Amino acid sequence: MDLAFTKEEQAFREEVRTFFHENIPADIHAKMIDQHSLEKQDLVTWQRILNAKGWAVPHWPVEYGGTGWDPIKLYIFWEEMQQTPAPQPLQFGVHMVGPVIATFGNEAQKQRFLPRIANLDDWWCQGFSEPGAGSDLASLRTKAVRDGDHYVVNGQKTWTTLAQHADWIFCLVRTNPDVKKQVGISFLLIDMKTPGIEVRPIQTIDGGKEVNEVFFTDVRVPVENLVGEENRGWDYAKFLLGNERSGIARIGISKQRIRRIKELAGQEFYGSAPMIENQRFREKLAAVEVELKALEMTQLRVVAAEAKRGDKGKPDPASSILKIKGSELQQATTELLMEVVGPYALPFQPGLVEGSNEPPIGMDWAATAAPTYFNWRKVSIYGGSNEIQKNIIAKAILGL
Amino acid sequence: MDLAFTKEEQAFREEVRTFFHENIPADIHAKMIDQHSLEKQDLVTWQRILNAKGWAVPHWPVEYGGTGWDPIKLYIFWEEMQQTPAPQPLQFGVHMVGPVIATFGNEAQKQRFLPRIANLDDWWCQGFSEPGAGSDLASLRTKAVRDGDHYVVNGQKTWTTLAQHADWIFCLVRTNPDVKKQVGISFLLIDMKTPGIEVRPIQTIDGGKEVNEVFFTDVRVPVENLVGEENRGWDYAKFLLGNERSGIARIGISKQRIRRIKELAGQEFYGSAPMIENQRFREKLAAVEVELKALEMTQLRVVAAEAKRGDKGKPDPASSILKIKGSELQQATTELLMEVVGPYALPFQPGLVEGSNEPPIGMDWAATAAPTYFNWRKVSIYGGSNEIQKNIIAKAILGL
Amino acid sequence: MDFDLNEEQRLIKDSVERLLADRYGFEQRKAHGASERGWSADMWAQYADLGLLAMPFSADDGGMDQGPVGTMIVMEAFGRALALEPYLATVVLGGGFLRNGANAAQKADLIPQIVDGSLTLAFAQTERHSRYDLADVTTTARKDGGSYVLDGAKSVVVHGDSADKLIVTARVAGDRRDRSGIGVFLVDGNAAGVSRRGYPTQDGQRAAEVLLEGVRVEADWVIGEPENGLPLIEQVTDEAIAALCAEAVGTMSVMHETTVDYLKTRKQFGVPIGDFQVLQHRAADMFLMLEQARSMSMLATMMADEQDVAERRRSIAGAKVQIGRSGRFVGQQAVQLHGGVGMTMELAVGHYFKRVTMIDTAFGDADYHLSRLADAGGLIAA
Amino acid sequence: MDFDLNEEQRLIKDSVERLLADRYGFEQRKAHGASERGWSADMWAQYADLGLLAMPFSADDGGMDQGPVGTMIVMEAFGRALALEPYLATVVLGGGFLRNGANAAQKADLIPQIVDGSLTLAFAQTERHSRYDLADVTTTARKDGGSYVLDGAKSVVVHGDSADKLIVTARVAGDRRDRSGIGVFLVDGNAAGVSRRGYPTQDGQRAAEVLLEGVRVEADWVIGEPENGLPLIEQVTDEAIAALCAEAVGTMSVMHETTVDYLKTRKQFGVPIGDFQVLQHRAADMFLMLEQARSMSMLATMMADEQDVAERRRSIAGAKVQIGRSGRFVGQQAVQLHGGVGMTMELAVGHYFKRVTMIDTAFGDADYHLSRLADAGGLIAA
Repeated sequence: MDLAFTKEEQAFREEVRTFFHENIPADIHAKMIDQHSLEKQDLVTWQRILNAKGWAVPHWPVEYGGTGWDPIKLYIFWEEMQQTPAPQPLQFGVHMVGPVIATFGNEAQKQRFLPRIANLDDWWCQGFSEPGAGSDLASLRTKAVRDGDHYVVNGQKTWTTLAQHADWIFCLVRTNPDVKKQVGISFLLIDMKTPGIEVRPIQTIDGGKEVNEVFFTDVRVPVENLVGEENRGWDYAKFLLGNERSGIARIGISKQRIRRIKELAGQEFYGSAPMIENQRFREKLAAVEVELKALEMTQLRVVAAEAKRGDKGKPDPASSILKIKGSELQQATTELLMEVVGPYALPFQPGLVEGSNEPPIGMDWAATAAPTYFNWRKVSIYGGSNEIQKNIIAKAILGL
Repeated sequence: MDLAFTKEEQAFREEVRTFFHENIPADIHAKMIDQHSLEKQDLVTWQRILNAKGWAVPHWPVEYGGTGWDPIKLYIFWEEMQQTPAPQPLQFGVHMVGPVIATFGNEAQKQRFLPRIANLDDWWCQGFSEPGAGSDLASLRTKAVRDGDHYVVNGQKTWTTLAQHADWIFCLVRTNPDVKKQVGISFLLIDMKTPGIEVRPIQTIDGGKEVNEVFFTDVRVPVENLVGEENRGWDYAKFLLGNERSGIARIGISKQRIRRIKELAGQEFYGSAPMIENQRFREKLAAVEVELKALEMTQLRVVAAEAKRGDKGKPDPASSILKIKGSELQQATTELLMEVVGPYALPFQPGLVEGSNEPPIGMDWAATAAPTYFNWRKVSIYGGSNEIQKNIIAKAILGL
Repeated sequence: MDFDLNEEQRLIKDSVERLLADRYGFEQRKAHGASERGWSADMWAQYADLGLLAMPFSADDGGMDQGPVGTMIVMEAFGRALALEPYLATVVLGGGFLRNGANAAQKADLIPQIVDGSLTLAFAQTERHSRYDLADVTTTARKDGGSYVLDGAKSVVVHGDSADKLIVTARVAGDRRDRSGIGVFLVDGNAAGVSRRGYPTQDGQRAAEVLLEGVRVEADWVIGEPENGLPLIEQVTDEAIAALCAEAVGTMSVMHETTVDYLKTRKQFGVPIGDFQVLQHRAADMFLMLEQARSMSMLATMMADEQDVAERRRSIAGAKVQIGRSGRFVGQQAVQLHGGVGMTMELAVGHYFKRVTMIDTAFGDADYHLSRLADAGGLIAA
Repeated sequence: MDFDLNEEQRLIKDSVERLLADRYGFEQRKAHGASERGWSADMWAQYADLGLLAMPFSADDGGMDQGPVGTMIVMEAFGRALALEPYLATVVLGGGFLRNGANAAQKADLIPQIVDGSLTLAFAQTERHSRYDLADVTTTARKDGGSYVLDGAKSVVVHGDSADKLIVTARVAGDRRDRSGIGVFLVDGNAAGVSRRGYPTQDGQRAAEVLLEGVRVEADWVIGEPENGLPLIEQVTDEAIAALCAEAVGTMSVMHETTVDYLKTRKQFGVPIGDFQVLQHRAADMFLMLEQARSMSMLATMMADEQDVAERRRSIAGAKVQIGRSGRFVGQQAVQLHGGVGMTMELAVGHYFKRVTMIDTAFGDADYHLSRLADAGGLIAA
């Protein structure tokens, strides 16, 4: 047992940190710090910087652009990217469909799609959720009927993040309605330019429009865009969701937010002293830091166990802890920022969140506090709600 | 709507407060303040003081010694008794079996038992719980078989508080094993001197021995000691438990404890200043006070609604709130005291808790802090656990 | 002690609830909010017709003398409907300054205009660095002959863009954060030297930044003592906090009811999600937090005009703590139990969540008032 | 970074767990605790045989050089067994003072006696009004020729009644709560002027009040610098806190396992109570709190001998906060889910609950360390 990072790991951390800070464009960095919305081009720019360095998809198999780093190095890499803070790569390509294609796709699909994902030439979105399905994902009703060398897809997806920019969508579709719900599902790749696809934005309570409904009416999809075998899509989805869960703690993001809160609470001269000099506020913050440090150690234990096992495909059921506690702490940081911003939480300034130059009401960083608080309520809902995660712990770990 | 106490109610409060303070024997008052154990004689002494004043059983029907006060006056009366702090009357007689006999008993039983309860001539204990039953009270197995003009009782009760002093026990017994569990139960009054009864103490984690197991081996009970009808005991038990729940918030006790904590935290000159000057501690305390104040208002709303309805027999399902929050706050005060007492929580001084004269380790009030914290874990378990109370709210109030 | 409404109160409650039920549906509210001033002049006229704008004023002043209980009834109904009109700003805050601080001439002039719906007000108090401290005033009022000249900037003035007149706090003497030397001034919204920048708020209402540059106010339009206005300001904000507590209870009630309904109707894994015991208990916890909030709203109502100022302030602070904590819990859980759809503007629940969140930040959040309460010795005397 | 035990560590863990499984059942523990000194001399001899008493000492001093990880392994096993022997007092605290502060002669004299089981120690630090402040020392050590004369009273000295020698903190200079001027003195338990009053503790161990009246200590038996002993005292208590964290994790693990087993076997309303989703989630919450505590116990272990003192102190404080909070939650829920039987001395779970509660009060409770941590700037640099 050696609980410290090795010298090599520390040097690696220094290397990636330096690279991120030296190479992130200043305007993108500023937007990240102020929690302003990123534009599509921002993500493309950053992804291509990473790709040029060979770090676009470090966790993929080496033959498709991966770096071969072990899980601990990968953890350090992503954590440092979050702490910079730099944009996370568009997850739908890099973390979701990419690994699925690399693992279950055929050679033609790999050659066609993977390099374009790594370079963000294709913008992907995710077509899993459907209206009314919620945590019961497998109850999906969008159906694909074979017609010659095409599938004809009809149905509706929802909560499709950033579909407005998307070139491609990966979908779970029902190809056999006559069997148990999990075994009649297939995994299809669909070009968003195909006739019959309509995208409608859903406005969320933070004022943002990052999620959408996607409607499919007689959309013809070539059978070559089926991943793996027909009716095995649920297995691929579980693989994908498992990957999602272990990354969801986002410890680097919470760390960066705490640093930012300390900075802002130290500057602000509300009342007779900066907030940070208030014992209660300081202790509330410290309590979050303790839990976050504990979660970081927990994350490292999971990562190290994964490194030992070597089977990256199967998520540790303990990753449910990462999801629950990670989301709670992300939400806690948004509440702390609400406390710092005080009465200036009230003005609604969507233009500022999107980065316009209009003069702000109050502090120039105040505009995003309430929208971030509202928006981040989602993290305890999506990716398998925290209630579902506790069911998983009770059953898979405790045997209840 | 008039949310203030009336002048008459305020005068009444003053009257009972003055009476309690002027009439409680000093030694009993000191034991209450220090949370030391009371002896049997202490309760008898206090009950007879109340009885002499005509206040022994104010909530009973007037013909059996009640005062005819409305629910709000009754609330004031009990709250003031708790805040004095004076001993609560032995609940098994005054609050449990007394009202059952007064409501469902026959005239002979009323004449025989009620005056002796009011004067604490008879010490009663409760024979409901059985090993393994827990919250599923109706699954009880102690059985009573009719044999001429006696029932023959065999079985075991547990968690029988203060059975070591008891003259009588009221028991739920199974008189018909062949029907649905709730409908084969009867309510029997049993003389503890009857041959075949054995009382064995259960030692609890606080070091106390207030609860017991009671074993019944061929115990012969005259049929005249059956309350109400045979096999209707479950109805009487529900009546009794409903009465128990609405009194269980014990707001006066929590108030008195908070006063005591403020006093002790103000005296104590641990570290560089008294605990009460620590902002965090003061705010923790204030947060408990806020919830307690809210609960007091909630209690008064329930009491006032009861006064309006006039059917004291049926507890408001909102009384489950009183049980849940009341027990949580009682427990919170024990945790606050643990924080005040600090390292002096550690010594185990059962003699001091029982009021001996041995020199204390540390502050003379320190000995009861940890035992009280341990002991009061029971309040979220008994009387229908807090989990059961939430089931009640979900079903009876929310219709889920 | 009596928690039931009397006949008159019951009538008021029924009529305001009926009006809002008829005229304040989800789509109607959206239309009201989309108008230039952000609220409905037509509804305002109807409130006047119903007598709602006369509620707290004494009969002598042409009011209905309904006291804090009347305000509680109206505000709880407004909370249930998420009504957007400036009732708090005009009747509770503005009316509060008039009731508690104005002289006879001021009352005679202004109260009838409030009552008939022709005058709206807004309370311009917060400044860039004041946070929730009512004594932290740097806007100045310089005496100049028979009038005062005001200079400064007021921030996040709720309904400040549409208000006919502003009630402005300004310092006639002393240093920033001194308790003495603060006056209350009635300023015409279109007076020379007043500039207002209006904007929408997170909860669908509107507010304004107000700049005061050499604004002249006749001495007739000082409310109360200009040298010692803070006790008046504290009295009126305490009344406003009590009103906000009632509004929050209305807001929470709807979120709780909506969530329980959703649990009964929404199916997942083949059963109503309300069959899951964890969600049943969550709904029970929400109920408990709601009822605790309702109890403290009643306490705040009872104490809003308490003569013992220290006791009033402690009770109001305690109520705001409970409301803030209950509101956060009930709001977050309402969204959580609705899942993704609870996060959208298409469902009402998210709008309620936003409003209850913003109520917490009004006049001091839960933690702010907890500190105040703790420093003042808590709710239970030692 | 590697969270797995190496071969040697695995061996130590297996052997201590096997010994305790064989010899430290519920009834056996009761018998050990009922003995006069409150722990088993026989077990102590077996720990010596196994090398447990040599674990943290360097090979040069006749130890096994197992560092903080070795201590973590032993203490977690002790936590699982609720072992009563003075391992913390003698090996971790006593040994810690010798390892970190003693001169060669002191080490050569005393460490072999600890290792062979012939010497037990206790740390006499707390005073009547010191609470958790290590600098709050009023016991005096007056220099008198080649020796010191100690006067004062030490309180709640764990295992102080049976210890052969006491490690006493006393002030050679400065005022109460000054950081400088505190020395560490080794005092024979039976020295002239020492009187001890032993008593049982809430968690089934023993402690003593210690009176020091003109107790003479030769300068040879001062550990470290008598003018500046506080950094040494802080180092050693931080090591002890790390050890207590590991013990608490062992304690919590057993409570969690026992509770999950109980949920599976205990039936109510005709089904195992573990079928109820609310109790499943509660067990999941306990698991989460346990694993968070385990993570912080590992952090404390890693940081116990960190060279950067400020970082060490922050990390140890953070670990104590998590351990305190996890311990409280896991303990309370273990009792709650067991119901009434969890409150009795007949079941092990209540004994674990009491131990984990008392660990929170040792060397500062969760709130105390949260304040310390917050004042030191938290765990994440701004």
